[in-house]
Amino acid sequence: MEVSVGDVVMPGDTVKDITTITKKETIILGPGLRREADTVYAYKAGVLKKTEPAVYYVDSYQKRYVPNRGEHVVGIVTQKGGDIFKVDIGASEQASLSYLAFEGATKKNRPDIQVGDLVFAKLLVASKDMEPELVCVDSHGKEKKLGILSSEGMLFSCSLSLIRKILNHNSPLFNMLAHSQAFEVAAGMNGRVWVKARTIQETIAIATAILAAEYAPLSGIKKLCSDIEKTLLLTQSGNVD
Amino acid sequence: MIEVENIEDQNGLRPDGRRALELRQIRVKMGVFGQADGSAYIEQGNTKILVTVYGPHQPRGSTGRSTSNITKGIVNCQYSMAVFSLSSGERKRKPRGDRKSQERSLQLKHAMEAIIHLEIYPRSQIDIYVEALQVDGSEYCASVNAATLALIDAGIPIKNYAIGCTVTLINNPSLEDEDNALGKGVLDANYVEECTPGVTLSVVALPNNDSTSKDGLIVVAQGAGQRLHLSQFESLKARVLYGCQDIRTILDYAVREYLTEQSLPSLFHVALN
Amino acid sequence: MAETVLSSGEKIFILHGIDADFRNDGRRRCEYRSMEIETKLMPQTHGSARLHIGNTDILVGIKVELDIPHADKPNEGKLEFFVDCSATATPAFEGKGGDDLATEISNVLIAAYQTRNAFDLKTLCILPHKKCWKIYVDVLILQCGGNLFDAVGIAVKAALNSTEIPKITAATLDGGEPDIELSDDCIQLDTSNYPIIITLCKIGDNYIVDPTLEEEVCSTSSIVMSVLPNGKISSVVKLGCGSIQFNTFTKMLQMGEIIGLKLNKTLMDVLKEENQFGRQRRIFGFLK
Amino acid sequence: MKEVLLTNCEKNFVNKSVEQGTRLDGRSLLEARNVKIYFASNWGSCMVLLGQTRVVAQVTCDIQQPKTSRPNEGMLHINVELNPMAAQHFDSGRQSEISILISRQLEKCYQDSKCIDLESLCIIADKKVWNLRVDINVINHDGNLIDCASIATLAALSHFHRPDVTSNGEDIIVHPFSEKDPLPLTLYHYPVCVSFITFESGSTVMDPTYLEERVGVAQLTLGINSYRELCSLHFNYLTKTMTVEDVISAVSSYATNYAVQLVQQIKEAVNYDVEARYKKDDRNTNRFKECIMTKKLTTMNSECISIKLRKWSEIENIESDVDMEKKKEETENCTIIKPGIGSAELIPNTNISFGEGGPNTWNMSESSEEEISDIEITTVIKKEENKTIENIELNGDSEEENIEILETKDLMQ
Amino acid sequence: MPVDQRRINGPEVSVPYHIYSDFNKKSDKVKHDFSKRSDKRIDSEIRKIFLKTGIVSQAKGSAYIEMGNTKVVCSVFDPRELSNKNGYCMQGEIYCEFKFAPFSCQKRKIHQQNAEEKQYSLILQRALEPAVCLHEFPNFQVDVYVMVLDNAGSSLAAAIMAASTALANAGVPMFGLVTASTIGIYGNHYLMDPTDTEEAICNTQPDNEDDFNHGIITLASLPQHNQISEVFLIGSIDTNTIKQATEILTAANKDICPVLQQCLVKTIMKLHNEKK
Repeated sequence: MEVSVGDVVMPGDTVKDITTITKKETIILGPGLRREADTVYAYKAGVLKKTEPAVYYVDSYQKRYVPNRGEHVVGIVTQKGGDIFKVDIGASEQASLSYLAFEGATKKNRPDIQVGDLVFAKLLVASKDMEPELVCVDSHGKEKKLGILSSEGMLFSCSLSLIRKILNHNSPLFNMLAHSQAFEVAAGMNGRVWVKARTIQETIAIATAILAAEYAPLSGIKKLCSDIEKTLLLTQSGNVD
Repeated sequence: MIEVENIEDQNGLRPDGRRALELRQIRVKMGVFGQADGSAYIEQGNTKILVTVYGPHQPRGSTGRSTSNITKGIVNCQYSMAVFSLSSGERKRKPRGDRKSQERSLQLKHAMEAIIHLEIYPRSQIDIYVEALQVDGSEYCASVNAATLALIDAGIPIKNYAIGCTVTLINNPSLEDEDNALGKGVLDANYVEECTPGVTLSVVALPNNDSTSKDGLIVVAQGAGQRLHLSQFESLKARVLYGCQDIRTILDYAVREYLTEQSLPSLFHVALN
Repeated sequence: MAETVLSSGEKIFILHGIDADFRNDGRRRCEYRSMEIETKLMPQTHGSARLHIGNTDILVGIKVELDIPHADKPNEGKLEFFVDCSATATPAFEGKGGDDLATEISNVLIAAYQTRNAFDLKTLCILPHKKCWKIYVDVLILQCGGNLFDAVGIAVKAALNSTEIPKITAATLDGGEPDIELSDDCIQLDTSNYPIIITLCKIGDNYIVDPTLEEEVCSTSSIVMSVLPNGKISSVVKLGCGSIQFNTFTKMLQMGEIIGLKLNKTLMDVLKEENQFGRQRRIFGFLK
Repeated sequence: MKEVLLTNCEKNFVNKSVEQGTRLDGRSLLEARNVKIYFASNWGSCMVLLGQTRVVAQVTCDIQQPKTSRPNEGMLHINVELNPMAAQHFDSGRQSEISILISRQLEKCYQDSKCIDLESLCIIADKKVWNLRVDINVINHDGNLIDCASIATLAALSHFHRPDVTSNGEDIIVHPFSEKDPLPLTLYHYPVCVSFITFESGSTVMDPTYLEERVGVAQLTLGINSYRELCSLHFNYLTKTMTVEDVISAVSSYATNYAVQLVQQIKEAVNYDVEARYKKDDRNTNRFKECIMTKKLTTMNSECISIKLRKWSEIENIESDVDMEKKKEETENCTIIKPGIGSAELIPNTNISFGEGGPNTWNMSESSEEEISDIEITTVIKKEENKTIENIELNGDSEEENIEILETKDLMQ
Repeated sequence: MPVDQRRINGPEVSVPYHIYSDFNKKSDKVKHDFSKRSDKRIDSEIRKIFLKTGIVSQAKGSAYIEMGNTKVVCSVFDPRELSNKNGYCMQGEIYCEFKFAPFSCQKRKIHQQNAEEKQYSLILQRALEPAVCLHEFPNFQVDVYVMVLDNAGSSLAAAIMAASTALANAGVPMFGLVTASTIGIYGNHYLMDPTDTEEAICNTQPDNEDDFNHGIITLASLPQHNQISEVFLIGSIDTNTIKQATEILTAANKDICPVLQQCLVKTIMKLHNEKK
């Protein structure tokens, strides 16, 4: 079946438009697209998207994370040993995180991290042939927002597309939520989100909002936020009763 | 199946002459085996159980690898019944590996995990092996008692005695009399009593030192047999905890005696000095 | 048991001790450790025995069932050996870990009792083609302190000696279906020619009996033989990864026969003595 | 495949929230999830959904020789299968600990309590009896497998019909369904399992989810029938070195009330389906096909969201009252696409549901797309007094040299 | 006993029919004519041996042996690393698997090893171990698979020889070749290399004779070193008879050894010629 931009594509569909584009442009095929001879095939199910000038990709619903260099992820420390931590980032392989990849860490001054703790880290190495490697500092040795996440918060997982959606600059979700709530959130590109708010109810409410945003259209986000607020009020008043 | 009429006679005594709340004779020997780190042998009536404890040692084989938790020790239990152990005459085909033995192993493991201070032994394993030599009712509870003793013998720190006891409610249609002592459940049932239509409740509890306060924590409880109306449950529970207290007293005495015996030479030594 | 690891120094010490005919525990080369035997200690079985020698602890239970004879041996009963290496002996036996050793021991037992000279299966037959006794000999190894084969052999013989099979008062064929009446009386098995198992362990240039665990580690080859009370040998098998000179082999064989006959006589005397205590005898079991 | 490690964060949060009487999915402590029962086209086969936990049960029967100890009774076997389909850490092949525990508890609950009239399953004493076999397959594991499996077992057993048999002493004739009507089983009583998990703090929740099961300290499962009788009891510590007070007495009355309700629901569902089958009426039944039918895909579809507050559904109701029109609009936005003959899929209009998806994160010409993963941390400090909100801090730490920035505007068409 | 659940094994209890047809002839068996053996051998004569190497192309080394009607195939595979159960093992290991083909005996054998076959595997292993330089391949394991295609007596001895030839053929370092032979003892008769019927006779004791020697001895030895590597005796025999029998067996083993050597030489010559 031939498809064009904006369509729902299935694996094996041929993408029509690309082949007809003039030669001088560099065409970039993103995830979900593959070229064989002169034809471009889709190999994921989703929506075919195009960004100018000529970037094509398939936006698909996915839960399993495939590491990409430079992405920020939320990982679970599963093992301490030698001078590295083993961190589960939901990929096919555990990632490694050096003791020294923290702000101000030295051989003597090691970060206090226990097995089962959460870290927010950046992928330094992500290649299909190598073990992914994480760091919790930027190139200036500063932590910025990276590092260990407090165990006060709450962790939940969601689909990768939801993460992409809420991290999009145009997504008003966090802005809107921030109008009424105070919270901290760390959303990893691996589909794990850590949230912390003042109370447990609020934390749950934020989490609900994030999950509910998956199927909310842009215009619906505002209503969603107000719903959350209402629910929260209801719950709190219910608790008072 | 045993005739129901035989189960009790007029005086309110059980077939083996016990009263409802009477336990069978409990005989205990600790330190039966030289090679094991800890061992104990218990006889509750005709139920005879042997337990050995090995460890704490380095985790081995599949148990070591599969457990992701490395901050606490691992308890590994195996419950095995000698093929000739059954009182009913027939021979068991396999000593272990059937569902019932596996369930027992699991429950024993959970009970032992509750009492051992596992946080002292990260990255190590404690093996508890139970061998039932003769089975005449209440064998799971007897093996919990024996395992507790074996742990004490092995010198592994535990929070409290884990004591197992069973209570059996014999459903007897002829027994309309509510006040009858046997009608409210008998303690430490033997095989014949367990086979009667009724309910057996096995409980592993951590009884308190002073019987005046709470009855103690229940660690594992399981019911088997036919149906039991919930209204009767509370009284059964009270009875079984009472039984646990009694067994604890007996075991406690046995442990003290054993330890005194063990430390006699050193006491003499002190005296001589 | 499987965990016994010796340094070469320890090994040499043991070796020299055996050369000098003075072993680590003070025994001579062909001396046994003292044994404790108790029979009829389990009421739920037809016959039972417990043997304790050094750190080795064996419990044997015998159960007798009615069965149908094999079609190719219509006038013979059945004798089955089952050995279970309990994990109480060593954690290595957990699950199926002890199965290899168990098969080895039960194979030796089967070989030892195979000849009709030792155990006549025909005596177990009740009605040819229809009914026979099946004797289950279940060996439970509770602790291993060396010399398992000898210990199992003695314990099995003691247990069989204590076995009581219900007496059959009437066995008739009723329209093709066998009909059997049992009485409360019991008959005993004729144990007069049951074998016992002797292990001769070759260490250095010498051979010893009743090795301890440490001595077993030092030995590369040993001979397990079963000796009948009439002086015949019913099975021989070599264990271990070493080889033996022909002359040594024959010497070991002769030595084994002499020891076997002596041991057997002592065992039978002891069992008789125990039997004289009668039924009122106190049973110690594991409480001693 | 190993189970993903339980993080300290989840542990703390669940413990704390339960202590405050809140559960992650908005239930109150002693509230169970919704139960849905679907039947397959043949007798004695059903799928049960308990929240997201999903179990399929199938009863089969064959004729066998009875056990010598019980020559005039049929047999009942229960077999629980946990395959890696349900959760990645389940091992196929080897029987895992959890499957042993579940099968043993079901055995106690249904076999030992004599809930089925086994004597009616005898055809010729000592020679031939019916052997019933209940196979339970776990499809999805979201906690409380035992309750779900017991509901499935009960529903399957009470739904099952065996073929009729006539015997003349020696030979037996098994009649196919076309000749003689199949016969249902006789159940003396209807037991179901009700499970609880006790936490460190001593608070107890009913019908735990998978996360709660992993955090909890002790587990209690009661097998209760509609006569308020206890058929099985199982109290057990999970792998923790902690002790808590047992809660058997405290929760037993809740459990019985719930069990009575649940049994009623199961009976109704079974009766409804059985009657529909007798009438050969296939409309309005709960069959497998109903459970995979897609419903509305809307923001407020609370079932899709595993984390929510207690009043979330209430809000939803209010919303649906107020915004009926809006709802309608949403459904109108869905179109049915026919990819081929015989199948139809309700696909929401892509412009609305998929249009907002963010850009993908593949590497473009060796550069990274920093800007989309920029706002991972959004720290918003809300000052109580004046309600001014600081701007969301966007930290574009673009330390790489050659960055090709895509305008997010472009990504949104 | 392990039961193969994946294969359909036929009914659990089945009986070969010939035990019924033979019923009348059984009395003849007891009156076996010991002056003349069925294959016209004299008592101390062994059957002719046919030995060939390299018949399993996939294996590192293999051998096929025929002793009369007894036919055995053996293959030896490359050493492979031991699965690390108890840490590093200073010595290599030999793993032997002895199997009767389902059709090899009077009675059909199931596909899984039964107790007897397991025992024979162990005997085979112990017979070979003294001859192999185990220290040459620490922490490695050599697999030896033996399949008896036709069992007409003395199959264990045949298996040991086949395995030893196959090991040598595979180039596994060895101290010497292992040869083995079997003797059946029935009263005063010493039947070298007994056939299966003779084995059966030697295994039974005649009625009303208590002091009667009967039994089977299989002896494996390293003739080049005058060492006994394995003995397996079953029956009821007094020590003097055993001594005599072992003497005969060791002598026979020495006689057989050149057969194995020649076979190996032939293999090497052939290889050498091919290379030329």
